[in-house]
Amino acid sequence: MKIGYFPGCSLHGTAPEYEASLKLVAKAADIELVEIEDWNCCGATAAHSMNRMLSIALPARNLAIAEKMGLEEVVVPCAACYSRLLFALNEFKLDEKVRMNLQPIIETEFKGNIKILNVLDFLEKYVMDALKNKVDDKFKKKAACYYGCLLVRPPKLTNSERWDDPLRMEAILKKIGIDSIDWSFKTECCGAGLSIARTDIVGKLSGKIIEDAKDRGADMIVTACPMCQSNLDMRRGAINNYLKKDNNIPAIFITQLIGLAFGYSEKDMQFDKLFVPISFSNNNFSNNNDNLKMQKSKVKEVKV
Amino acid sequence: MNNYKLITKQNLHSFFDALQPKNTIIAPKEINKKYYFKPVDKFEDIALDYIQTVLSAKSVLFPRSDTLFNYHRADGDYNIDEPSPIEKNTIVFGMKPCDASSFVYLSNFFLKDYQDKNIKERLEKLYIISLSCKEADNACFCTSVGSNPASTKGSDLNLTLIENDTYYVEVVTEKGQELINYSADLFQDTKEIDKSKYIANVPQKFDVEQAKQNIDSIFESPLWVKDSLACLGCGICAYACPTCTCFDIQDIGSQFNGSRVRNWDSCAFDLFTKHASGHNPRPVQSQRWRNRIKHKFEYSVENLGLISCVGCGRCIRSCPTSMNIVKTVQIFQGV
Amino acid sequence: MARIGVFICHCGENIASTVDCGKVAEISSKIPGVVFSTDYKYMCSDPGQTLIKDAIKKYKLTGVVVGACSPRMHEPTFRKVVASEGINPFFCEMANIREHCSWVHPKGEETTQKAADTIRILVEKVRNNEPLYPIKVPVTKRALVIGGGIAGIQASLDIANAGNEVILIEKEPSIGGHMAQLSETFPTLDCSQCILTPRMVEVAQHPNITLMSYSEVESLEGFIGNFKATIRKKARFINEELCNGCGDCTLKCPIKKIPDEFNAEMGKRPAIYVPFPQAVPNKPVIDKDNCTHFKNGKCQFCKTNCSAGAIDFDQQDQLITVDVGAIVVATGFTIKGTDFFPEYGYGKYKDVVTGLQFERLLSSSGPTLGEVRRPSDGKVPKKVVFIACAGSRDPAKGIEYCSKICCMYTAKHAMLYKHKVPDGEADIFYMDIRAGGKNYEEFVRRAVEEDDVNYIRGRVSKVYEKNGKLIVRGVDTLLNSTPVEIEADMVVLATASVAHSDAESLAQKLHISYDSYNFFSEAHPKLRPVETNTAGITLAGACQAPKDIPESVAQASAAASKTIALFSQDLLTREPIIAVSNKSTCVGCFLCQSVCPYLAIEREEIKDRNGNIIKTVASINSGLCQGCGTCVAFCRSKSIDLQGYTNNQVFSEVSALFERSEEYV
Amino acid sequence: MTELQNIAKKLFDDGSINLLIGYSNNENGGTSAIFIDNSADIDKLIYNENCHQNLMVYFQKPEVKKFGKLAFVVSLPGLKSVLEIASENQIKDGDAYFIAIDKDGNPSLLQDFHQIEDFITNNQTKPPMGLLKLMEKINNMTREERWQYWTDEFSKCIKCYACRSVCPLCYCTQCITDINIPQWISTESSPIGNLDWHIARAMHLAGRCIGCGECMKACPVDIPLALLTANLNKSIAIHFGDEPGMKADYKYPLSHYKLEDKENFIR
Amino acid sequence: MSEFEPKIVAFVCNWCTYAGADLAGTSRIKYAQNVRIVRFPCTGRIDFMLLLKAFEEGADGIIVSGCHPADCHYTSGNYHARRRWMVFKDLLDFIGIDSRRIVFSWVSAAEGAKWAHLVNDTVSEIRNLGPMKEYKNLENVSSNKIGELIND
Repeated sequence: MKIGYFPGCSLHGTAPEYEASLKLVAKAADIELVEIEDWNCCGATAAHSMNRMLSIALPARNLAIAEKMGLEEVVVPCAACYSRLLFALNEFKLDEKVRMNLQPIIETEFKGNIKILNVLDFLEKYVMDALKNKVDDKFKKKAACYYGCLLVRPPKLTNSERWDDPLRMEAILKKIGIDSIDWSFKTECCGAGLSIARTDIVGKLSGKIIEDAKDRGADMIVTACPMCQSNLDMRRGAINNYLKKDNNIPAIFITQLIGLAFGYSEKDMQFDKLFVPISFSNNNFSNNNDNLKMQKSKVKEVKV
Repeated sequence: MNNYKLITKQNLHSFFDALQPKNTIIAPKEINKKYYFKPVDKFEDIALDYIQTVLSAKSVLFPRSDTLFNYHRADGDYNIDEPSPIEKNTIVFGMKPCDASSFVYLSNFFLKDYQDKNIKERLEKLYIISLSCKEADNACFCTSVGSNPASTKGSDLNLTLIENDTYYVEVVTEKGQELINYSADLFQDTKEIDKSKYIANVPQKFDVEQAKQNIDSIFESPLWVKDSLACLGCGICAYACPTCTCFDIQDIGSQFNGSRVRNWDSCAFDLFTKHASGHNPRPVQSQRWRNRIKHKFEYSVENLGLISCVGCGRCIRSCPTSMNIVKTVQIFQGV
Repeated sequence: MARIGVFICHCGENIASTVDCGKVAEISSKIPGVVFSTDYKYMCSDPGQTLIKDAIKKYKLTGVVVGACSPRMHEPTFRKVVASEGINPFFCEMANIREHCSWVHPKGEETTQKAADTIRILVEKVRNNEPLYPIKVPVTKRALVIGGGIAGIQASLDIANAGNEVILIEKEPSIGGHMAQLSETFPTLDCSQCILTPRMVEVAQHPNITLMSYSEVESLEGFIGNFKATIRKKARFINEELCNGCGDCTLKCPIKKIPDEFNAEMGKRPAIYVPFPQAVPNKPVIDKDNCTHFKNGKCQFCKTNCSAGAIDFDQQDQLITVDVGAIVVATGFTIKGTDFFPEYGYGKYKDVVTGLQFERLLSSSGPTLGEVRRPSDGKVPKKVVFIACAGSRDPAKGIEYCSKICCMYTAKHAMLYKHKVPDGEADIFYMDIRAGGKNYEEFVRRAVEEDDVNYIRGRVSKVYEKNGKLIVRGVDTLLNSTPVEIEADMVVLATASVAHSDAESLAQKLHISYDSYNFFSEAHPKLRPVETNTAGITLAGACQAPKDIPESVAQASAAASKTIALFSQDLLTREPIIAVSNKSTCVGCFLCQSVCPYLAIEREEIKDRNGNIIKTVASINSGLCQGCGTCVAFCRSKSIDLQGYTNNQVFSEVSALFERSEEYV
Repeated sequence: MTELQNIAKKLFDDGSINLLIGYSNNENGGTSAIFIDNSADIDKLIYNENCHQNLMVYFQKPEVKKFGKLAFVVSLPGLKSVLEIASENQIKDGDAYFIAIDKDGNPSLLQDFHQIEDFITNNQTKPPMGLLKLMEKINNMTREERWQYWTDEFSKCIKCYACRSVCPLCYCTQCITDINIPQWISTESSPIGNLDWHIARAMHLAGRCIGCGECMKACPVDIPLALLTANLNKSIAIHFGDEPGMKADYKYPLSHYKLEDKENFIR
Repeated sequence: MSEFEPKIVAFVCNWCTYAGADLAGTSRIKYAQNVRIVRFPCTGRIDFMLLLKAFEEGADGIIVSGCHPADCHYTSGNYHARRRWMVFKDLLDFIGIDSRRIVFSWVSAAEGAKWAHLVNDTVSEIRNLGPMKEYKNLENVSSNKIGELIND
């Protein structure tokens, strides 16, 4: 079974473990991920804040190539790319003018009847039934499923029902024997692109997320978006000095867990790439030692 | 001027070609094994070896829907526009003698007192070339009503096929001679020939005079009911009959424009005698069948001195419930 | 020959601005049969009407065509004018050259020609119209009021006090509706039970009112003055005559834990229960789905404890058919639950409650007997955040309208909360305060100034629970939009008022129209707010649109006055637009009978003098026929015709469609 | 005495009928209806495959009704028309006896609709292939060709109304053609008048015509009339699944509706 | 002569589509002028013969519109109409009359804009289809020229 695959810059750049785990998971579920030839950047925030036509043409070109390659569906693991491609397809379908002057720009014929899957759609549709066994019980960990923003919004485009309190990842993890906590920061903003320009804001926003997950007893944060993962993991320094204490709850990709369930090793899942390490030997799990107990902190008004 | 001529089939073809340009020629044409009078412009289209057409040729004179005049409203009043005059003459080529004799009845009927303009004009421009019957079927009964398969009554020219490709032509009227003059050289003169051995034998089915005595006298009788039980009151017998002349005039159109049209009608219809009040003097079918028979054999003789049936047998052939006028007359003859 | 007068209205500028009325009058004067044609600025005005009357006299007109607005607007007006001059009103037709022509087309020759065509079509119709006389139909002087809330109660009392019989049916075990659930009512803060209970008792004791609680409309047939309603009286499993309302049975029922509807699921009730202390009728009802007797057939506690022997487990639903002349629909409204709001936790947090639930907490007959206690742990909340416009005025949630009453009851809730918990803090997130009623604004000012309720103008983006606290994240747009985060103990959502879930099916049963929110549609928003398009059926209260108690009561009295007006005459005159059958040409195939929605076509046997049947034919019951004409279009032999829209009339309209005017210029 | 004649004779002998309407040979070699009111002429009664006229048309005729108790010799189409006019309240159970002739020609006496229904269900005849092939041919034509085909056919019509008079389902005393206020169908034989008549006739027979084909046989100018009603009945069977002439309590499809009727052609 | 302006007749029911057209008027929504409206109490009342008469009178397109299913003021008029039009459309298709010239629709009293769209769409569709030549070539007046005496 051939499914189109659009990596986007993150999966070839800052989130190689996301691509590696995704590819191995696909292989285990005998799905062939066909990378779109000569794909180009999806334009991310830069394009759509500058020029509407550009923000549509860039993703549309990728879709047009995928269509020409005979692919009916394309999986887009990065939530930002997923949102951009979805947006472009929707504009293409709704707006007559877009359909007319898109053609000369991307120089390839685009009909627009390709389907776009995010990583959860892909897992639910193709992987979960192929997955019988569970992650072995020595890995007793509680997950905090973090969706971020673009994976579930805007609801009209992503047509997700419970877009403010989604339960899709929880259901997937349940299938592989991992329980998840009920928390309220599933779709709060992690600071996204401010990661470079205003790391302090990322520290605050991601900090709140980390803090709420920790307070509710989560052992790890599971994400499905490379940008959220990098903010929660790589910016842990800024987070810790915002929260005035060390939090070493790891932030990992859902595909890495699914890979474990398929029996791949931690090395295959490249857990070593994490800034905040995660370890699997049964009880010396690093972050539940007592001396770092969190005091009850009063969330005060933060003046910017 | 010798009134008896001979013409070969070949010359008949060229005679047709001579007539065709300046006249409208109507002739029997075969359409999926049935014959209809249709305008023809090629001799080959004419079916000369037929027994009888489905519908008669009376519509040459008295069409199914004949527009008497059109009207339209202009500058506050109504304007009448007469139908355009007929330029070409009409020649009916190859009609059977019984049909030809029906035109004697038609002209008598339509021009008896009121001179109907449309019909009068058409009659003047009508030329009838009849073709004697080579064969007949058991629906034919011309001999029972005073005609015969070679009668020249009502024809302008009468053709009878004698050898296998020559026709014996009788010039009956001046109009016939006019036709001959189109190309007189195609004809050779001959002396009168007895046609009886070239024509079909049509046995006489009833003695019309004797039958008339009963038909004229019997009005209230179960005979009419028993005989007419099968009749469903459609209009085929009247519409197909060459001598049925009843019509109904209607104004068709709106108050702004339209036309006054004369349509065929049939005494078999319920609407034929229905009064505005809803009362119908002839409410049931047997009375209408009785009226049909008495009209043909009693009333038209009283009014015009002619029986209005020429024995063509069309009503017998086309009736969907096989009503048979011959059987009825035979019943009344035998009573 | 018809003598028709054509009168073209300018309607001020509405028609004259795009249609050359003079030219239309001139063109129309040339139509055969039109003997007088003129145009005037306001045909519907008094001078306009006198113009018609004079023309009728002067030109001895036999028919009138008025080219003006929609017949749905002024047809009755002009028909009365024509009738006053002795011409049968059905010889007057209106040509819609405003809504269908001048308002929707640009000025120009083509628009004027369209107006002239529309007039000509109606002239042809008038030429073929026949005089029709109103049908006199007896009126059943009994009203059916659906819904026992304050609106239904008020309507029933008004109609009954006018000497007419009323049948009041209520879906719930007791009347009272939402008002019974309120603690105090704005703006006077008088106790809701104190002003409602006397009315409920008055209804119960009123000789003219038959109260059928725990009953719903099953079906409705017939038409104004002659409705036949079938009511399903749901089985209460209590014999109402025997029961003296002592309530012992409710004490003994082993099931105690059912969330009770009256307290908006805040309190618990047994399987056999009386909704609230002042319930009318004060008779319990057994909740079949939760009662163990109906599960295992054994439990009889209530029966054994009933001294009056009124418990009857095998009572069945009853279908009662009543003849009524008019119907008042007062079925009220409901509110959205907290589970409707993703941003407030999809109903996950116990301490996020709706306004109605908070009302029950405030009410002395509520689950907490008037003490404000948090549903999660029963503690008295020190910090309560009220969120106004929860769901209302929110196109993304599909509810665009304002629910009108939430601003007032939210202010009331905050005020009452402050009265009960003086040291508590009440913050209200609002967009605009809509306090337009009498003394409403003063009430809200009192809340702010005397009870220092803290109004924060801004929306709340998210509410989530953290360590026992509810974190409310909003913004204060009056303090240059700084984000605000409040750790509240309790959040009250003023959720949107919406139509009942079964409103649509009720509307379809009653053949009344409803809008896209399933509120029932009034005949005309401004001029006929309480009537519906279906004659004889009126609306009252929030079932037509969200409204407060004063407005509901006013509407109820208005609906009652309409009903009383209808009952004031013995015979109701009905539009003679009904079908008539031609018994001589009908062949009795009864195709018409199978298509008639009103079963108005009966079989009549035509007999000859000595009694044997010649044929059976269709005959129309002029009382039942509503004039839809479906039978007329189906009759193959054209033996049925619809008065007012006869075959000949509509045929002549179609024939005149495209006759160009130059025909007779 | 054939089996058919025996049954007829028994009916007359036990006085249960006053008139028997059957087929007999006529003078010009064909078969046509015969009205036997006593057992004397029973020997004229015959049945063979070219007895095609639908005798049920005589049930409505006042002069036939006057005879009292009736019996009909009917082929399968005739029986179907009995059920159809029964569903339209024109004939009640027991109004007449029916001597039905099955596929292989042997007669059986049927007295009530129930028996007729069973007889029809187990005597299903194959549809008229010629008609279906012609319908197929027309349906494959382009719209313009179909229009040309039908205007040519309709222009032949002389409005003799034979198609109406031989049809047992056309029992209206006043037909739409007889109405002149308003003049629904113009009285003249013009292209417009003929088109209106044939469309009205087809619509009035839609979902009712049982396909005996008599209209086509009676038409003097051979217009393929049965095609119109056959095509309509085919589309009605597709849309609503009903077939006329199978049940006495048949629900005329056009006067009953289902909420989920297909409406993809409505905007 | 400028572009062909189709003549459209609209058979509408009084309770829904006629009121919808009124609403289009009160909301001043502009739409094409080609339509002439004939009012009926219900779509159930619209006889198929009237559609034929409309074509004979020179209509190029016909709109038949009434209440949405379940909204009919008389409960079932539109259901019966729906079945009738299904059968009538098949008959016209079979005879070769272009059934695209008849537009069936449901327009409620609240859908003024839909009415305006319906009219504009119909007018442009019929304009593409061109004049209704089928009927215009069938000259109405009977031919009494001898040549075509037997309705050739």
